[in-house]
Amino acid sequence: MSRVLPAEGGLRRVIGDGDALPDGEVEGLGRDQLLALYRNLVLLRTYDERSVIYHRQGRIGTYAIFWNHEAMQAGSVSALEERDWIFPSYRESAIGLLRGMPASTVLSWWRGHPAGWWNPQDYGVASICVPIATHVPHAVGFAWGARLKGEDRVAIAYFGDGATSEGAFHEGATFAGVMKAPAILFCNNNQWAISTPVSAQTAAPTLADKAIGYGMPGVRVDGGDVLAVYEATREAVERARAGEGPTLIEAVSYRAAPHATADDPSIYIDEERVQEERENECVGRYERYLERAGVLSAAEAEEIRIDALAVMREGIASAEAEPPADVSLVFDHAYANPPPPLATDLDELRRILG
Amino acid sequence: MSRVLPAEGGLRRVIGDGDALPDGEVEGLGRDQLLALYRNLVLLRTYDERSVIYHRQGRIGTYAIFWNHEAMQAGSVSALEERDWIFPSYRESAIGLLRGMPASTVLSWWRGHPAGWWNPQDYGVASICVPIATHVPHAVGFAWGARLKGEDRVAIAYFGDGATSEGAFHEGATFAGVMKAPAILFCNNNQWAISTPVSAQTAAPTLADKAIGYGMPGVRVDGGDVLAVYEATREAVERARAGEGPTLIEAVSYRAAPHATADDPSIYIDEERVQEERENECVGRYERYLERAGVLSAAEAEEIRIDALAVMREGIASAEAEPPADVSLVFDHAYANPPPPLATDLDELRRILG
Amino acid sequence: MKELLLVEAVNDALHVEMERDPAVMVMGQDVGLLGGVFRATAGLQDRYGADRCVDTPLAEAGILGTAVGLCMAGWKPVCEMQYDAFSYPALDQLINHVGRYRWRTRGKMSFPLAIRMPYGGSVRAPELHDDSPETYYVHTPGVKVAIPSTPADAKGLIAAAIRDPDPVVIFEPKLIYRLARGEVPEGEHIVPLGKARIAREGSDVTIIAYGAMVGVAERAAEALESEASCEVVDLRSLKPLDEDGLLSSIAKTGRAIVVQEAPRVCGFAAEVVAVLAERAIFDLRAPVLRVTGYDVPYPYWQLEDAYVPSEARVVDAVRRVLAA
Amino acid sequence: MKELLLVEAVNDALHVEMERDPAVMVMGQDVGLLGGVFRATAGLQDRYGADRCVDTPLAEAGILGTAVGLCMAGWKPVCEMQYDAFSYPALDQLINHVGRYRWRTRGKMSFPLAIRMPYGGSVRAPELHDDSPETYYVHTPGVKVAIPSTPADAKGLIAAAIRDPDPVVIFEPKLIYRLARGEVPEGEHIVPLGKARIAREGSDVTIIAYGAMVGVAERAAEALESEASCEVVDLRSLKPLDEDGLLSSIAKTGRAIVVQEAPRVCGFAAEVVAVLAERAIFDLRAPVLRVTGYDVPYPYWQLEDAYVPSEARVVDAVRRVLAA
Ligand SMILES: Cc1ncc(C[n+]2csc(CCOP(=O)(O)OP(=O)(O)O)c2C)c(N)n1
Ligand SMILES: Cc1ncc(C[n+]2csc(CCOP(=O)(O)OP(=O)(O)O)c2C)c(N)n1
Ligand SMILES: [Mg+2]
Ligand SMILES: [Mg+2]
Repeated sequence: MSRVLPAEGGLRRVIGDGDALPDGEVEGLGRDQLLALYRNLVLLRTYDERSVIYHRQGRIGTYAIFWNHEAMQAGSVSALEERDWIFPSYRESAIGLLRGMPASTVLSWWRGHPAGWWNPQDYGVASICVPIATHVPHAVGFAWGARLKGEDRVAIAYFGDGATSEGAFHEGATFAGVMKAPAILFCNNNQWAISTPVSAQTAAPTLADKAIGYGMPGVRVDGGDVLAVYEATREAVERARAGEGPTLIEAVSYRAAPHATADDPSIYIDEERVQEERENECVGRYERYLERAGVLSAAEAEEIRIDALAVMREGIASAEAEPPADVSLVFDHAYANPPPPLATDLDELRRILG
Repeated sequence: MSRVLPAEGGLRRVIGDGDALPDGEVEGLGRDQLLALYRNLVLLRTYDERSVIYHRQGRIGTYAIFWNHEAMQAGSVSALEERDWIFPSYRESAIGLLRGMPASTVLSWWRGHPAGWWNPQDYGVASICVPIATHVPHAVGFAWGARLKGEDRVAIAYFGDGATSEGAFHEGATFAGVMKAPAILFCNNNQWAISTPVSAQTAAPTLADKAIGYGMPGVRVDGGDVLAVYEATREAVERARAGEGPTLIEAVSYRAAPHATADDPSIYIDEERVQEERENECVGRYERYLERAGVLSAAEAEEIRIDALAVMREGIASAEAEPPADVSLVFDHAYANPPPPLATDLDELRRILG
Repeated sequence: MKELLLVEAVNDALHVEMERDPAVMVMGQDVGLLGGVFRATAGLQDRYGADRCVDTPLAEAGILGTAVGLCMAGWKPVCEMQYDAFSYPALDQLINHVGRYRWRTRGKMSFPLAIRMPYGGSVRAPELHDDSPETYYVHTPGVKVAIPSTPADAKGLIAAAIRDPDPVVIFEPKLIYRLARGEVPEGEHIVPLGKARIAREGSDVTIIAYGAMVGVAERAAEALESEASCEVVDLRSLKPLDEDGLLSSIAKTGRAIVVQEAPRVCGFAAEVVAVLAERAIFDLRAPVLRVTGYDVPYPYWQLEDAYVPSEARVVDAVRRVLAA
Repeated sequence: MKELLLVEAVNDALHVEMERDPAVMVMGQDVGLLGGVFRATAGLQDRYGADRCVDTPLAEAGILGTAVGLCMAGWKPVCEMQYDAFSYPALDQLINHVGRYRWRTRGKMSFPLAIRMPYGGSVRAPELHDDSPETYYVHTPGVKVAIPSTPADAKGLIAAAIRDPDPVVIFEPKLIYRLARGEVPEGEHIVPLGKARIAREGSDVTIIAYGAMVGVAERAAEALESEASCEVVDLRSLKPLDEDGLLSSIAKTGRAIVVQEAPRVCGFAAEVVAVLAERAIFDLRAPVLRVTGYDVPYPYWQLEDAYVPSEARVVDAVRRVLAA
């Protein structure tokens, strides 16, 4: 079970550091689940690192890096059932991989190709939300709607520390509380909104404290500790399923990479702190935990990494093999019954493009 | 000094009920101030009661009744200095009266006559805000801006319980906390937003609890107790002036009248509870307090009521004496430098109106 | 057929559609127990329960944002915005999500939500209870817009909006909620989106209008009876727009006036004029004039009659195009 | 005169105006230490301090809402919205307050705020970094709108916006932030609102455009050189609109094309066409065509070149009006 370390601002942790803090364990997580978690972490890490390279190679466009956010994503998704829905932001662009989405789909999204837009029903993963916090009410509406239909589904929305300043977060959270929606509001507090530190974002002592304003529990967890994230999410899921309503989880981490490929954090960030974070990053921390517990051998780890690399190799190859999108896709799908001028527009455009 | 009565949900009270709860007193409030407060209460009450009658007589339009809200308005305004600014909602439409605004101005507002629109600088009273909660950021911006200019000015925004669900409230409060704005967010929790009870508005245990999410103190006070409101506001003002930032005050009261003249609360309200409230309404409570303290005689009270009635008689007479607004006022004042078509539009309209 | 007020027809449509389709739900401020501040949703909560007729918190972006999620869970929410000018906090959800989400799923998911709101002025109300915000909605891709001017159309367009798999916004002219009375078909009744209505036939000039302005146009046409034969076209649906219907009227009359209550710049009248200038320029025998609200804030209500297009202004415009 | 990129000219304008007037402050997300995601505000915080160049919380309605209050306290805030599509949460403040508050005080108080934002597409960006939202702004009474297409105009219009006692919105075409380079007057430089610019003289047809579309129009005009003499009018200011400038061009050419990147319905091109149909109908010898974005969500970026008006589409439209 996780412990709360008051010295670290009430953060829950399971993974120790070997010396000062002994490792804990999470009830019900056996060897297979522990390894599955590791697999997911490595898949996300590999996705992220390869994407930065693909970007440098000009094979994908601007890309929002999620290095050191993998524990928050993999840990929380592992606590869900397949029937539960995920509402990601751009920071969780590849979270669908944990639900069987091909890497090529996500890569296509970052390549600006229509093949990157999926059917949320196929994976229980909503579309990537770009405008900050606006998907919080979507997740809440979904959870509330599922409950009204008598379906046992939880919805989880991912958003950042900066997102908690938006009105959309507030209104979504307010609805969640009032409707007792089986929703989890998962805040990735990486302590930066582009160049804005969380201290300039809010005067609240912690982001979890905001929960009280919505009549829901607020939980703080070490976002670099995949087991603590898993456990905190599992508890929130249990509450949701039991009809006890939503939970706000604040997972505290640190953005040790640029906001996105276009960003140069050297102007604003504390490089020393970044270095510390990099040394304590979430995948390595879990790897060392598994090694200490004798669950993971170096050979297994290597195999898992190789598998993930293969997924990415295959992913980028398929994404690049996508035929150029037909111009009709400019017009398709916006409406089920499109207003008549759109057909005329397409004809005209085809004529001009020749 | 006020006491917190846990039995009443942590509400601060000064005025007792004569038997079970003895009267308290507020440091620094002498006879003159106590009477001035009473004068203000009676002025507002008279304004409100007359306005309902004027509405029935067809002399003003739809009117938002503030019966039993007078203690919140008079108590808090009395804790301000003239240089502090007030940002009212429609529920505080007549709050300018406490700053020397003629009753005719406010009555003109409810008559839809341009004479009802004032210069906020004349009274330190911003325009009446109709869209819920949207003036919270205005007050915060004003307070922040005044501080940046090195001026010692506090801003107070009034809004309802329903308003706390709006994104605008959240964003305004967030800015207030971060900028340490000398602002007071004064929530009139009359427990209804038209027909929606506060229990359907939020799952938060109390509205004051929302303050923690903005890193500011949240204070609960009995909104029917003018002295407790005064004292709580004075403390918030002191904090603001001392550079300690904003305060959220939740003044708990009950809307014992319709939302507005167009509303029929019988469909949704608990008539018994309304009856109780009416018996314990805020002006009478204070009157009895003053009588117990020997500060107010029946003759004085009568004189104050007569004065207030005279103000209203004069007010409605001047409002009704306003000449019909000239059609040019449709176009004036929207811009300092209007786009050219507006002048053409006015000429054309004058030609057509003949 | 029953004679109903326009607001009663709205209520009737909601009753019929909720009865017909258990996925339809109504949500908004005070729509439940109170039945809406205009009583447009009266009786729905009693009949379909508080889960299908929901009193929401006071948070418009929350209403429209959760409605998007409700669609994803299989519901067809009908969101009431209490008044025109109070719908603006939800514009972000409208533009960035409601109009785009179907496209994002490449047509795999539908967002069959409807938004309805009372709109327009002339009701002697305090500030911001009188806006005509249709431009903000109609300019938004992925969103359709309809505006009835009669009780029967109110019922039929709301039903069409609810059944349409795309998001549809219905603006209800609040001025005529209880002024417009007319026969309304009982039970299911649909007025398809995208079909204008000839409110009055004529041959000299076409007056194009929608919402409460249709009545103004009709009265102007009547006043002009001895001078000119005015055709009055009630657009009913702004997107999709019945371009062919418009063009055939202009082919006949060669002259057009477009009446709208909203401020002029980029109002829907501009769109109508632009369509005519693109597709009917050689039919036009006179300038196309717009009679609109002005590009200033909607005024103090004692002056609102000078702001809202009046019969006199329409008559004046018709005379000008006839003289041109 | 210095040669500057468009984004450098924006930065220059802010430096000059902040230096000149101590009441000017800049606020927005990441405008301070970082100098803005496009570096438009680079150096301002260093020079004028964190109180006059403020990194705000991530809350657009909070930015614009507190700016209203800052005006009341005597400041002249210049609010940056980080991107076009992220300005929508502030529309409520814009419509219900920014555009109305001066009127509410009967002209006694000014709200001299400016809003600036990068806008438009073709930058190969993820969803919602490519909107052209000018209609939402220009349709709003009490609000003025300008859109530069050259570095000199960017500087001059921003300065004019900051000095204007009315709220002014400046849309900065982000595509040409670093593509447009040109001479920019040093020190104080004002381009008055309400004056269009003849970007190219011609006599057969007038191509009306603004923002990044001016370049498209110019290239189309060049491509058509052997076929037709095209005049290109850069509107620069959408409200106030230089109607007289437009009319004199049309009086000369008798033919007009209006180019806009935004979706067509109720876009600003419709307004321009409507003005021509009202005031220049007898000068027009051909249909007035609009070349615009389509009424669908701005697409996946691999397809954006098919969405944004291209030289080829403008050329085609010109040929059609010449053939009419
Ligand atoms: C409504 C809105 N405003 C602004 C932006 C531009 N923007 C993109 S990411 C970002 C910072 C977000 O910070 P945070 O919420 O902490 O999430 P993180 O990126 O750290 O995961 C901003 C301001 C946006 N996408 N949406
Ligand atoms: C943004 C917005 N939405 C809806 C309304 C319509 N409306 C007017 S008063 C009201 C209820 C407000 O309740 P509360 O905030 O508790 O204030 P009270 O009226 O009780 O003082 C509503 C919904 C509005 N004015 N503004
Ligand atoms: Mg962050
Ligand atoms: Mg209330």
